[in-house]
Amino acid sequence: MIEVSRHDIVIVGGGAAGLRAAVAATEIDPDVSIALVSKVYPMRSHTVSAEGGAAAVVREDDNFEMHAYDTVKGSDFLADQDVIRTFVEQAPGELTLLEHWGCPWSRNEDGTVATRAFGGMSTKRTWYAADKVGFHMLHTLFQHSLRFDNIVRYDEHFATRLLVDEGTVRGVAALDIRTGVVRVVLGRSLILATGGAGKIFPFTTNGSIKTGDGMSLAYRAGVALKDMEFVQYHPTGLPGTGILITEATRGEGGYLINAEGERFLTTRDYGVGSKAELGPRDMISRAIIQELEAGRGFSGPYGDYLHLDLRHLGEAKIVARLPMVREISKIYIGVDPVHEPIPIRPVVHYMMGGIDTDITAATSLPGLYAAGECASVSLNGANRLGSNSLTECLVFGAAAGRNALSFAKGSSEGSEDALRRQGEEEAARVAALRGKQKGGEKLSRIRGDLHKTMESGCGVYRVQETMDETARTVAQLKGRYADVALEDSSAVFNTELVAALEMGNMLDIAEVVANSAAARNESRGAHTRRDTPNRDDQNFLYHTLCYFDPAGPRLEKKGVTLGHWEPEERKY
Amino acid sequence: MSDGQQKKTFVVTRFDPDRDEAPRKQSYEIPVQPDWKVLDALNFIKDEVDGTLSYRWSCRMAVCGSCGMMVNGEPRLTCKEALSQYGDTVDVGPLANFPVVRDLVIEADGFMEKLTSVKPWIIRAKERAVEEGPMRQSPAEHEEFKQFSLCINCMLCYSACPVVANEPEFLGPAAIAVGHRYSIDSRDEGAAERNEVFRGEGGVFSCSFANECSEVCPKNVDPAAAVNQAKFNAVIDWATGLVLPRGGDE
Amino acid sequence: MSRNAHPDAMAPSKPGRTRTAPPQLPDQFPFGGRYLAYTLFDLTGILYLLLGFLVLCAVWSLGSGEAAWNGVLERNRSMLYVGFHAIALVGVIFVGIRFFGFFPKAQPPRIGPVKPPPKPVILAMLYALWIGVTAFLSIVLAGGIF
Amino acid sequence: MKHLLLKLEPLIWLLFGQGILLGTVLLTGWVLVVGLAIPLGIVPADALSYERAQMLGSHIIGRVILLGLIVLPLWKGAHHMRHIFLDFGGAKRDVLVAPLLYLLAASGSVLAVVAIVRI
Repeated sequence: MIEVSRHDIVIVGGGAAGLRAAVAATEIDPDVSIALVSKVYPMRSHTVSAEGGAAAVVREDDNFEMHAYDTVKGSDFLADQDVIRTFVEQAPGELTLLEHWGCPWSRNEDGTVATRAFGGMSTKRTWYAADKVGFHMLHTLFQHSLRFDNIVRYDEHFATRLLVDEGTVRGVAALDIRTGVVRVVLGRSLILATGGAGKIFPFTTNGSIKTGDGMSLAYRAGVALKDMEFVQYHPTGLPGTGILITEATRGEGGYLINAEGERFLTTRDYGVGSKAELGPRDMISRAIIQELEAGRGFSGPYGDYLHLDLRHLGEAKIVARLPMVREISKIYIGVDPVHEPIPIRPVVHYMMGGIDTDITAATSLPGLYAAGECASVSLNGANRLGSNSLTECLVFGAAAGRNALSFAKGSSEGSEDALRRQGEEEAARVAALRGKQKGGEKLSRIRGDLHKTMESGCGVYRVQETMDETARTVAQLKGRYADVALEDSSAVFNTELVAALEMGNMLDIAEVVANSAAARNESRGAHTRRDTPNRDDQNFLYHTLCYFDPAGPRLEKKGVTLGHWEPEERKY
Repeated sequence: MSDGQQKKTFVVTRFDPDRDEAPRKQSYEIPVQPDWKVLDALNFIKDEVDGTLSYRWSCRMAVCGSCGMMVNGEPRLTCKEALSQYGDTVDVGPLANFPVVRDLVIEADGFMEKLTSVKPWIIRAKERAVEEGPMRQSPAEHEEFKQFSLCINCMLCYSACPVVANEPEFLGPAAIAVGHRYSIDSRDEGAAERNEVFRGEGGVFSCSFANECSEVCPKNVDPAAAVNQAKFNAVIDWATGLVLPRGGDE
Repeated sequence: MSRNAHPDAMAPSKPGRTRTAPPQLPDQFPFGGRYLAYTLFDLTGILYLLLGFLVLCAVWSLGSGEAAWNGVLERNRSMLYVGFHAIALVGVIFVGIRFFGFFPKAQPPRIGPVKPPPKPVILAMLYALWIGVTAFLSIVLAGGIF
Repeated sequence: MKHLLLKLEPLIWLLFGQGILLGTVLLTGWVLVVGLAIPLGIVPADALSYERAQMLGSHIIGRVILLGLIVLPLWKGAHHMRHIFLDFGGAKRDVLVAPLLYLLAASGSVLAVVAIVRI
């Protein structure tokens, strides 16, 4: 008999968005019972790896209008402007809350919160805690959440299926990784906050846990994934490992230098104008790739790279503002940025796309909400500005928590029998996969081939032919995945089983990314095509919606909410 | 970079509670790359040699705190330790002083309870409203607790601590450091509550100042400093309580 | 010599949901690697206990008259006592060096409004105190002054 | 007993800490001269003849130093012995061993006061 537990709200994902949602609901109703289901202990969530900062208007010389416009322009006009308005207005309050909960924001001499410059932001509006912002925010949120007894944690539980009854989401089936048992966790509403899917690419800043699980859950339940063709390459990752070197390095004044010793962003026209290193990420990444293609890169064992030079900042500033960059550089590439430039190249960092949500964080499936990187509320459009995403996790995580609570209050419990049956089906599926020791395919081979095809078809620069090729290859990989064999049949902490389930999710997401990309015949934000290098507002000023269909992904269009700023040429 | 020639032998602790009576050792000889970390070798074994090997990892940049293990008898973050510093044979085991769930995976729930028990959140007599804006905190005030706020909860310190090994109630280095971090935060008013916990069973006075926690801390948090400062503060608080009994005391 | 740690070390209050292998002590504990210094440091407890009681004996004898006091001086001349005191001296110096090295980190950043001096200053003060008191006491006991 | 031990823990820790710090500071000179230099004849034995020892020991400062020389090492010793016991797996018997050790130190401390008054 499958184990069933009941709560008011089920939250899947224990990173910044999930924790913020949990606390937001609790703040309104201290008695609400919340299940926090996370496949890792919450403080291991990938929020922990964010470095540079979180944006919110706080300075006298800044205003909502400026933050909103920077974000709209950064998005290449694909963001929804009503969402941005809400976002910039709520951002300062959210970061203030984190401050009240103990987040150790770096300070000015007078004790006020310090801010730094960031790419695409027109003034210093990025709050920071040295260069460990994600780490501090996550631990602050997690530790703050520990004070609430009504938040019941399901640590190391891997959600594998949404349970839907009478057209409303009622809970999840989740594999307890520790015991190998699948249990049913029910709620009157459900929030997905599982983060991105960078692991569909070989070269990424993302940790191993970022496999698009929540996106796939929603997709399989019939909810659209939106704007998935927009994959952000961060300009500065370490060659080989892909470990992130924060944009704050440039915010603090670092230079990008090619092999000829030239600060090319100031000497050549890459469209970033006087912003130079502080241009938006899509443009800087393209500039770096062009430099490398023109033969002005250094060559190394992991491909060509450029230099990020911080030496002129001096040791004191590096130690105070960028201690983690220094630590990481020393450990992972053997370079002390105080004395040597850091080798860097663009690296997959963030999915602008995600589960299609409206401004209230609600999806098209009643009772289902989503927030953070796994969602696409259309704040980021075709290119996210650095330091908007941590704030997004808070603003829309809180919205998801509040709105999921009010939905839960007005919702029924659904038929427990029906939900239990679904849970049992899912348990049987997972058990079958665990016992699947016959088959011709190996997980690591499928992963390798997936990585290869995603990099060739959905990189910084794209063309129709390879995108189509990638879409076809991913479809084939799905076939091969059905023939995968597992070596590990143990019940307890079977990480191979988890990896196999994650692979299923990654293949879903890869398919959506490739198909969404292949259908957008223009260049916008992070989606840059060599064969159609210009933006085409006539035909493509819309969001891509991608629905699950057993026959293959089905694409639809959704309008962009403008209202304040009309699209114009994006020049800095 | 791929000379592909060099090989190393990894002697890995295996334990499957469904099949094994007790933990056992298993050796894998694999080709290694000169720039690999210990974790890269485990990932190679998992992908290419033995899919049944279980361990935790995620960020591979020494900040998520998942991949702590004993490497040649010392607690280490495996994503941080260069393989080149070890010889031809590397011994990898689960973190010492923890019950072992499977292979290299240890029981972390006990730690989570300890972390929760030190009340690691800001406590204030009166909660501040959002509209009042951020509190002021000078860089000097921030500096006082900054180091202790850098704990990534990797639990290596627990594996090194002789007190943790022998006194199950001991809160341990990381939990005390995190609690102390809040107590000395200028925005917090909860030191008295935490001092009660620190003076309780398994509290700060169980620490015998072995300093091993600080020796193995991968983030230079110096938990030994936190624990011993916490002792000092707990004593001051206790002595003050003797002279000026607080309301509500027994 | 890998020994089991306490069977409940780091166990959750409710029993774990699956069977676990018992926690193991670090291989090097208690006499290997850095643990040796720690274990020796704790073991100096024996020396201190004995020293405390030896001083107590001496002071008691001093109150019991000249014969008793001379007995103490006489007894101290035996090789057993000289040997013990030699070991004790090493132990005491070891305790001082190890503990004074740790001492600065045990200083809270602030006691009320008072901030402690920087680490090197604390260390200098400690060693000055140690050497100063030792010199003063030695001279007094050796009949140099008073 | 466990409860009482917990209550007294700060006091014990204070005595223990001072045992390491001041105890070490005081003991070094004592061991050097009384334990080694005089018995080995490096310093003439009459440096601590009965009369001179009486004179030093009956002075108020002398009494305080002697008290420190006895009490502080005892508590340091007792507490460290407890740690050693725990470190070698004695957690279950701590509730017996700890009171015994502290009782030993406490009795020694009381005797020290008596001995010093007797000088």
